[in-house]
Amino acid sequence: MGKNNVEQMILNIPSDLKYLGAVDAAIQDLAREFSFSPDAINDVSTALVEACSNAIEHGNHFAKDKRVVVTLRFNGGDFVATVQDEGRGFDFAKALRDEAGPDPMSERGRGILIMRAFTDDLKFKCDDKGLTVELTKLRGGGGDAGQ
Amino acid sequence: MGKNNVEQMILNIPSDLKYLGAVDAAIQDLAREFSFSPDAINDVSTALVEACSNAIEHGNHFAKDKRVVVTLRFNGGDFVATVQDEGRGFDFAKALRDEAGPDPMSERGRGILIMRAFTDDLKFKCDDKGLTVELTKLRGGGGDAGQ
Amino acid sequence: MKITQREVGSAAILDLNGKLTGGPDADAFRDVFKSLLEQNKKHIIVNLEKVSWINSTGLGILIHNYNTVRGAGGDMVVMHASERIESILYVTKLNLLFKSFNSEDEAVRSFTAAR
Amino acid sequence: MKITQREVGSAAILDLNGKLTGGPDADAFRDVFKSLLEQNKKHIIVNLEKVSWINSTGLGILIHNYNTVRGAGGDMVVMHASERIESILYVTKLNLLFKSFNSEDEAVRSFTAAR
Ligand SMILES: Nc1ncnc2c1ncn2[C@@H]1O[C@H](COP(=O)(O)OP(=O)(O)O)[C@@H](O)[C@H]1O
Ligand SMILES: Nc1ncnc2c1ncn2[C@@H]1O[C@H](COP(=O)(O)OP(=O)(O)O)[C@@H](O)[C@H]1O
Repeated sequence: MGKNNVEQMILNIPSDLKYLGAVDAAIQDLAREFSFSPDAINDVSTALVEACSNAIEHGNHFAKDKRVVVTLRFNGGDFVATVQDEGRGFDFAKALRDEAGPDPMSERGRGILIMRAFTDDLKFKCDDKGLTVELTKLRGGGGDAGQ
Repeated sequence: MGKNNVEQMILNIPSDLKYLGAVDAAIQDLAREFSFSPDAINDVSTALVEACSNAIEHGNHFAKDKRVVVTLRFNGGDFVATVQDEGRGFDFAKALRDEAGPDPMSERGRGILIMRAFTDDLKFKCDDKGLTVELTKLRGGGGDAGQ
Repeated sequence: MKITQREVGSAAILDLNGKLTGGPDADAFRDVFKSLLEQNKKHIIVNLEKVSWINSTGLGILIHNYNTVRGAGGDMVVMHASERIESILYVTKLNLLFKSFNSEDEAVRSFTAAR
Repeated sequence: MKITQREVGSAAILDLNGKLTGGPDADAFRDVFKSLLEQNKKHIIVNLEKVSWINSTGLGILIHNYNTVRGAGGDMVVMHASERIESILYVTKLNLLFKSFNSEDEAVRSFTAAR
């Protein structure tokens, strides 16, 4: 378990939306434990659920034998999560450039918008294992979702 | 990720009680998702938290670099969890024979009693990796904790 | 997700319970809307009080049904969204598409008020 | 876990908030009991309403403080335990050790009733 020897929690789930709620519940409790404000807890949970939804749907195409691996880490107060799927990734650089988001009537295409709005930093990385999204929420920061 | 290719969720946490709440929250949500009754949800959560507490305290002695690995599986409706620590185990055969439980005034020694009361089956196994506890809760069953 | 249906005045209220995340939920939800429109019930309130959270696929389901209702000359509003859901509606600008109310009364009256 | 302290009649009520799982909680809890006994406050109610759950180490903390209070000639009861916690108290037979109430009134009166 060598490389897990940092203060992080790892969640490993099947590619099934049924498990999203458990991930959501875990991050909510953990963020509370690490003294995040209720607003910040909502923000990180929302962003994380979006990342997992995409990993299950677009990354693993709901394949029963593919896994989504989530790591949750509170680094000197700030929160960093990664979500890794077993897919081949996508043109995330382009997606990140698209500031406008989808047409209001469109039924799709809001996941990345939401992740960006509710975190302070959003990174994608793709290697031979799959796509990894990294979400960062600073303890002090609020993303730009504050109302 | 070969051997993870069954319908299970895996939680991997540091040996710190701070993470117990996240495990509890995850199993509660999952058991609800798999249509366990509120009573059964309480039962499995309680037993699982006990197993994790023991793994953190007695198995890993709160060592920051040791992990507790939890698997949660709903097998054709029944629930099976395992909790693995990195410790050297203990004389669990003897502990399981002790039906009476501790003196009411004693401040310790109720974990195994609770795990047994709130599950339908409780097994221990020890190998070179550490101690593993397996908790089973049948969908229809109630342990003997029903009031 | 569970969907329960009731009526107040001219409005059909759908009480949702659970999480709105796509999958089988989408079909169930669409069927309810279809059957409401067939009965000529075109004022639909989606009660999110017992929806703990929603993801973007869930938003897509809401938008799909909103579009259907509007296409049939009706209207859909949501009510009792949690702070968490409100902030998602805000960030995605969906609060500009369908109205969100904190009171059932106001939601019901919104259909009869001049638009 | 947060501990807030208040008084009703002869009783000191400790409102707990969080999880009772041992660790630093144990020390904080013990200190509160010590200071109560030093002030000769010996009727102590532990309010578990906002305790979402408890493990066996948490039970140990309760028992430790119960023993301390009894040793000083006082008494400790708990109130507003959730069903989940009630069933733990029942299984461990701790319901035979300290009383558990669902009403604050009854808990307060329990100290003055004939024992
Ligand atoms: N984990 C992923 N793996 C592969 N493609 C992805 C992943 N996440 C997002 N995408 C791609 O980016 C697009 C936009 O994603 P998103 O903004 O979440 O909207 P939506 O999921 O509604 O399509 C998706 O349609 C998909 O093509
Ligand atoms: N995971 C474990 N690893 C090593 N020893 C354990 C483990 N779980 C339980 N034990 C042993 O069994 C004893 C009884 O456990 P338990 O009934 O949970 O009571 P308590 O934890 O209060 O001592 C413990 O004191 C410990 O010696």
